Amino acid sequence: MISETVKRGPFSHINWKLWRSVILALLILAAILFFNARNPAETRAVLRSTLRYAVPLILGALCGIFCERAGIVNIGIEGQMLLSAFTSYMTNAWTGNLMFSLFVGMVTGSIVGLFLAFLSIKLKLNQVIGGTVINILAAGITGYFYQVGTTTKGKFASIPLGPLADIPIIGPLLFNNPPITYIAIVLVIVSQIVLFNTRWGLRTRAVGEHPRAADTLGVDVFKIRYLNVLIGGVMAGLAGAFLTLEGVGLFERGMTNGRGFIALAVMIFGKWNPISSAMAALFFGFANAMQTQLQFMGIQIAHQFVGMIPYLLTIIVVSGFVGRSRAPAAEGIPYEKE
Amino acid sequence: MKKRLFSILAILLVAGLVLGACTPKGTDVKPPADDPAKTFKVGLVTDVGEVDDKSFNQASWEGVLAAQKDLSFESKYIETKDAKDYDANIQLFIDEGFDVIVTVGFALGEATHKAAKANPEVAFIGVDQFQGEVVPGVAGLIFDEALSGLLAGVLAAEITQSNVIAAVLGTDLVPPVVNFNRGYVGGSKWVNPEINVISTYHPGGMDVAFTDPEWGASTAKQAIEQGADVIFAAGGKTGNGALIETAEHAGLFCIGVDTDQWLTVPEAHKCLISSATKDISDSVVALINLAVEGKFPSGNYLGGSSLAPFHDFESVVTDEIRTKLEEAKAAYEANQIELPEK
Amino acid sequence: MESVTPSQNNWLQKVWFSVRIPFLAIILALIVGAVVLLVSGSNPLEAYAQLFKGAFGSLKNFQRVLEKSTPLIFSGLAVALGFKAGLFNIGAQGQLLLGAIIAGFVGFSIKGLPSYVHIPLALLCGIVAGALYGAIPGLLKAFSGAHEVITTIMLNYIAINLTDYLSDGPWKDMSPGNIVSRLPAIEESAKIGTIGPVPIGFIVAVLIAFLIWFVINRTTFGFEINSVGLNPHASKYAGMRTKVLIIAALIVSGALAGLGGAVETQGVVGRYQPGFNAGIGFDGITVALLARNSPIAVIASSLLLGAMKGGANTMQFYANVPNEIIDIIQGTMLLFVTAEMVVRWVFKMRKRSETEITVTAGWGQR
Amino acid sequence: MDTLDLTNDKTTEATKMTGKETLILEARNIYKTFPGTIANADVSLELHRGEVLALLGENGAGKSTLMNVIYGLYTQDSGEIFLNGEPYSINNPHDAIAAGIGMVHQHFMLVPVFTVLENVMLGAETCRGPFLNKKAAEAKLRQLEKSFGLEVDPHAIIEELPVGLQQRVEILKALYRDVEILIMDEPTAVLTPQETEELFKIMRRLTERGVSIVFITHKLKEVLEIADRIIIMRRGHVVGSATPAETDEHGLASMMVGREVILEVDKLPAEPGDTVLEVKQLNVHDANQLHSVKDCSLSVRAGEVLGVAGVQGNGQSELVEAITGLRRYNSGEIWIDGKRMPQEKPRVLVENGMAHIPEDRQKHGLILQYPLTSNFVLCNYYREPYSRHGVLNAEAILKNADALIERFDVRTPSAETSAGDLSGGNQQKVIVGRELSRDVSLVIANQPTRGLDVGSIEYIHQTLIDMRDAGVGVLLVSSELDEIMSVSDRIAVMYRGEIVDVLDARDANREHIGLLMAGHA
Repeated sequence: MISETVKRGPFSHINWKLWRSVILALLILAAILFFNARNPAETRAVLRSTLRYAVPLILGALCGIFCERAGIVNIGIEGQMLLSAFTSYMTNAWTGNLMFSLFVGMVTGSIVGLFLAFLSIKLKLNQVIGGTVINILAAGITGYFYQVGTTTKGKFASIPLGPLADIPIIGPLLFNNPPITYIAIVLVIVSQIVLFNTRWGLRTRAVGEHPRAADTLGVDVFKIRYLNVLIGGVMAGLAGAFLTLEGVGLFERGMTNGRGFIALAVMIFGKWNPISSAMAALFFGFANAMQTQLQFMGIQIAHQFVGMIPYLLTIIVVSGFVGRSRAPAAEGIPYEKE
Repeated sequence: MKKRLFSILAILLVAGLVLGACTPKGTDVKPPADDPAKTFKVGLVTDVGEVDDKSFNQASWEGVLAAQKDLSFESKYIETKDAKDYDANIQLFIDEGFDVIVTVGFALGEATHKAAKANPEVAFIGVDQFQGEVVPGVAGLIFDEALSGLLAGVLAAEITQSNVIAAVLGTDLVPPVVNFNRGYVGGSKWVNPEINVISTYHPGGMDVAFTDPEWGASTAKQAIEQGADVIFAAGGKTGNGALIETAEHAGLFCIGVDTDQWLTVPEAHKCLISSATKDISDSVVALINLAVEGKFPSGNYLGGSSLAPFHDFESVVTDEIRTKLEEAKAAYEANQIELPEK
Repeated sequence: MESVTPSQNNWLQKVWFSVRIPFLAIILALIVGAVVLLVSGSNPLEAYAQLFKGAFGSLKNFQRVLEKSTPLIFSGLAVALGFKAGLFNIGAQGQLLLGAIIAGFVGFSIKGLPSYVHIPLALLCGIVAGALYGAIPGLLKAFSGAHEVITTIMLNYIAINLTDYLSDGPWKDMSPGNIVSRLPAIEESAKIGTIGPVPIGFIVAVLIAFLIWFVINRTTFGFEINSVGLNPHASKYAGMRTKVLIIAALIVSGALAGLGGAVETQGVVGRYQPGFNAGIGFDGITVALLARNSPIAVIASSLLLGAMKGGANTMQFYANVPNEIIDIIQGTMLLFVTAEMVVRWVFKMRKRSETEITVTAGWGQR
Repeated sequence: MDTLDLTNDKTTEATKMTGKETLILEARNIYKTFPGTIANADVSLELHRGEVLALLGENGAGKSTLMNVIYGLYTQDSGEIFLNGEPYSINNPHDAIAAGIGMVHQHFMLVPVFTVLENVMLGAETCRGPFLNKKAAEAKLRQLEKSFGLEVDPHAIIEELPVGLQQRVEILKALYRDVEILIMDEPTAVLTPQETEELFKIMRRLTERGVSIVFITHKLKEVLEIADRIIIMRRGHVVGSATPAETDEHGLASMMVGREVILEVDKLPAEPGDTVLEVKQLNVHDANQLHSVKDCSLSVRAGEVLGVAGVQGNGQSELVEAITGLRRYNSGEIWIDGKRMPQEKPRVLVENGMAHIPEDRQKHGLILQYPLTSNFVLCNYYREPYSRHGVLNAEAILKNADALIERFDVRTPSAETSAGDLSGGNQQKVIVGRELSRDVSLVIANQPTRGLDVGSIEYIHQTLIDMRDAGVGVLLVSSELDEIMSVSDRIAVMYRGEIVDVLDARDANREHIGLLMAGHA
């Protein structure tokens, strides 16, 4: 019960959060310009590498966001990505049609998503266990059915967007990329709008926070959950397809190498918010690119400690030491119509 | 209830058929040779991983198959899934009376020694297993990776236009990889002390360092964007990622590792000028032959380290460069080239 | 079979009632595996026969099954204990790695001890390492509400990096001839042997399983752990120190996993080497769920998984079936046993409330 | 908000006159069963345009079930619903909303992290293309607020609003969807008498505009004040109907319960002894650093019942949780039997003779999955004879359970039955048995009769009085004023976290306490 505020500082009306982000953005911009002036090629290489490392993380995190905003915990992103990477690669090897392979990857991701949704919504299986099952099965299936010796006819190439690509710094960074990267960038913005400015997003968030309230207003909780997990699956499918169709053009067993779990970290770090998560992914990507760049420059640091950074940061964030993040309230709880 | 059970089984069957369309790899078993009295048998135990890893497991197995072409014998391999199964997997071959057992990877060294001591009649070929002590019946097939790395470095330094060359490497947890890089850096600096060599190791542990092609690809890209025009990729599948990435860019060169990767990574044909090889296959063939002849050596057996053929790039590699490569090899063998620590 | 209800006086029926879901799950998983084998051109009967032969065909094979089951018992107990307290300890893998490397360190670095001192000392250090590593998610959960699923996933990766660093850095085996990252071999005095064909580690594991069963079912501590797992609010009301219990549960869980790692180092591998303990902690999840969190049943489910893993190479060798089929069977088994609903759905069985597993949902904070 | 008039008949009459006697909704022969219980058996009702129909009944009489059927949350097993004379099948809330039916739920169906506007829009979004048109929605909402006098900031976050305003949002949600029929499930449970009066005014305004209201309650006085017609339900059946003019509280109560109800508890005058509980200057802050309990002081003496009255949500729960060691308090002191008690140590309190019957019996009082044996020793399992050296003694635990089942008349198949399989009343008996069987000097009972049938309520009340007579101090917290008035010897009234007054029960009257509960000191 509210009676009175115990304490309220004199500066409480200032929007510190906004100012903090503005100052941070300016600092980053200044740093980029500074390094760009000193060594443009290296700066561009690091920034592009940052983006590239971030793309699968962004897509994986978007998968997590759509699932969890609708109240379904998804720790099977890793498995979804791996299976999609596998099927899109195999399709590419057979047909050589990149667009069709991409489509197959997305379909795979969404089928696995549907499977998770079926387990958690229909069968009310504990969702963490459901995700674990998906991860184990994905490793088994791809390992068992992977045919070595298949080769592909190629992978997605960069498409410069006309004059935009010639803008200094951001041109090559943002407007000269292969298709899935563009899709990822667009999806971040679209997801942000969908979640916070559309009917679908409002209903999705309501279902993730208080499904019964949504149900009493005639919102079909199950449909919203199924479809969001499906949409999430498409994102994870894109992430997997990125690895085999755009990144390497090659499949390997276990090639996701924990990216699905880092995507989870990214999602939490970004507080279940597409744009913030994209920022977090870029930050992790930057840490990775810098680690490579430092080695290029002959500076040796124990790489295991660099490798720990994303995980340590996630623990710190989830523990609320810095910027507490709050998960959707109804997450992980199967909804039961009475 | 029955109906539902059957419908589920039907779904599984259909799903299985779809998946089954991509037939999984079967393990090749050659039928026994004509001589019924006693067939000679050669078995191979892989390190954790698959026999078709486009790397040392595969090269060793190809050696076995190559030897089989000339000599008639039965061959079989087993893929190790759990590092604790090394002993058991070797034992399977011993139980079946195999004469030669190829064990691939340094990690199998201890298990190989143990098995050899218990089974003196069996010949063991330990690929990449340096023998600190001589155990009768075990030939440790080792290579001077620094030499082939050095040749790759010389080649890179000769063909670079930008004077920036790169190396994308598996993990520094494994010495052969480090040696390749030492040779690469040393060789290129020997040609051109001013050259800028940017090289980097995968930051992950053993579990991911050789199986992360996307990291290899994006790292290669990062190097290319800062001017590197020759990429030396040494790190299993991680390196393969770097090779394929380099092939996407016109006018660049890449150098593979371990085997002639022209044969294993066709996607990289556009840039693959050569590979810094360890002649695992040939050496395995040689050792099997020795075993058949009853002249199996024990202790370390140094296999050849060299550059693979240039294939489509024969014309790029001028006579001048070839001479330089010869000189470099001679200078290295005369200990005249200093290699960096790491 | 769906009409069976447990009657007080028929213990056989009771036993069947409690094992029928795992049993049917195993059967279903084997059927799925057989279908996969069949369509990919292998003979499932032969494959399973070879699998069985590989596991139980000889005394030596059986010993290997026991060896493989041993760490699974420990990690299965670790996960099961966590479940009892309502915690999903995905971090058994990390705790196990820490236990394994610390036992390896104590095993090689201290010399000249008699084995009756060295063995327990190394084991104890492994236990403590696992316990401390388990305490981290416990403390985070108790004091900041950070969900253990997310923290333990992250701690697993940190443990891998940490052990890789140690085995390639300060504790690397520098003996001439070694080129890979690993710790030196442990002293003979730290090695755990066998009694006949039975590894002593396995005996220890079985004893510990019975001990844990006793603690869970017959002691006040077990009563508290169960209470916190089922209803933390009521536990607090009843005067139990819920935060302390959460931490204690994860410490004991971590200690079990750490002990598993130590036994592995001292009893099977003989040193710490990266990659030798891969996946054990995750298999612990399957083991615990298959055993429905019963410590005694953990022994049985570990033996099942151990047999599958132990027999896999023989199956590969003689039936030419890729090892990954084991992963598929294991994944399906896990699916069927946890999604009890799936089995019930397939067989249209009725529900019984107390067989459910309670795990905290979501990973939001308090 | 300044007048309190609990017996206003004029407005009721006025409402009646404006109400048009046209049938808008009719439910015929509704049957609905749940596993083990029949919630609705052959229930029929008629609702006319512009009337307030009260649905009266005890907890568990089937009122909410019936309304959930009409609102489409449940599907009836048989029976039909007619809308404007036409059969209308309602399979989900969507159908109900389309038919102009709205519902204000007992537990608010609001998304706590959403704004008022988002909550109101949800499910009936105003859109431009695929995008939300928040401006248009806000305009519509403000228009509604103005015309019905339901002011609330559209951009406020729900979880930061007091319950009274949250209820307004619930009503606005319904109005936003142009309801013709509004179902209100126990809407006054969380309101002060003033807020209740305000709500009734709003209800009248709605009926004047032709909205029909179904008002679910178990509070007799409110029914008599607001309803045009009353339907009484008992155990899933409709047992009668009446108009406020034809009946009075006693008549309604006996229909509701099925027999003559003694609304008063028989008791002798208290003989208070030494102080057993002393609370001094207690302050409790919530997560937002706002006062939940402010400078609260009270004392309970042996052999008396101190009742704490107040509208739900005025800090009673926090007060009890602080006293019983479930919640940290920010300052103040708690003394039991002359000993200062530490913070957040329920076990120390139990060891010092405190018994606690918690507000939420399923959340705090029991472990539902446990058998009764374990639940009976939940607070003293660690003591002899139940355990020795940390090892439980199953035999002693079973013996204890059998004894308590016998003594407190718990209806259960066996001592090994899970607590979750018992009925609410028997669950409460388990808790009461466990708590009162110990050697206690202080009983703290928070809403001990919530959700129970009349028989159980009488049993609990009698037990508390018996404890008092045995020389135990009792602190009874309840938002049911009748309960407080009939059981207590002294009455403390809480309002916004403060104890505004303490009265002797013999001098207290409802109206005065009602004013105090509303903050009129």
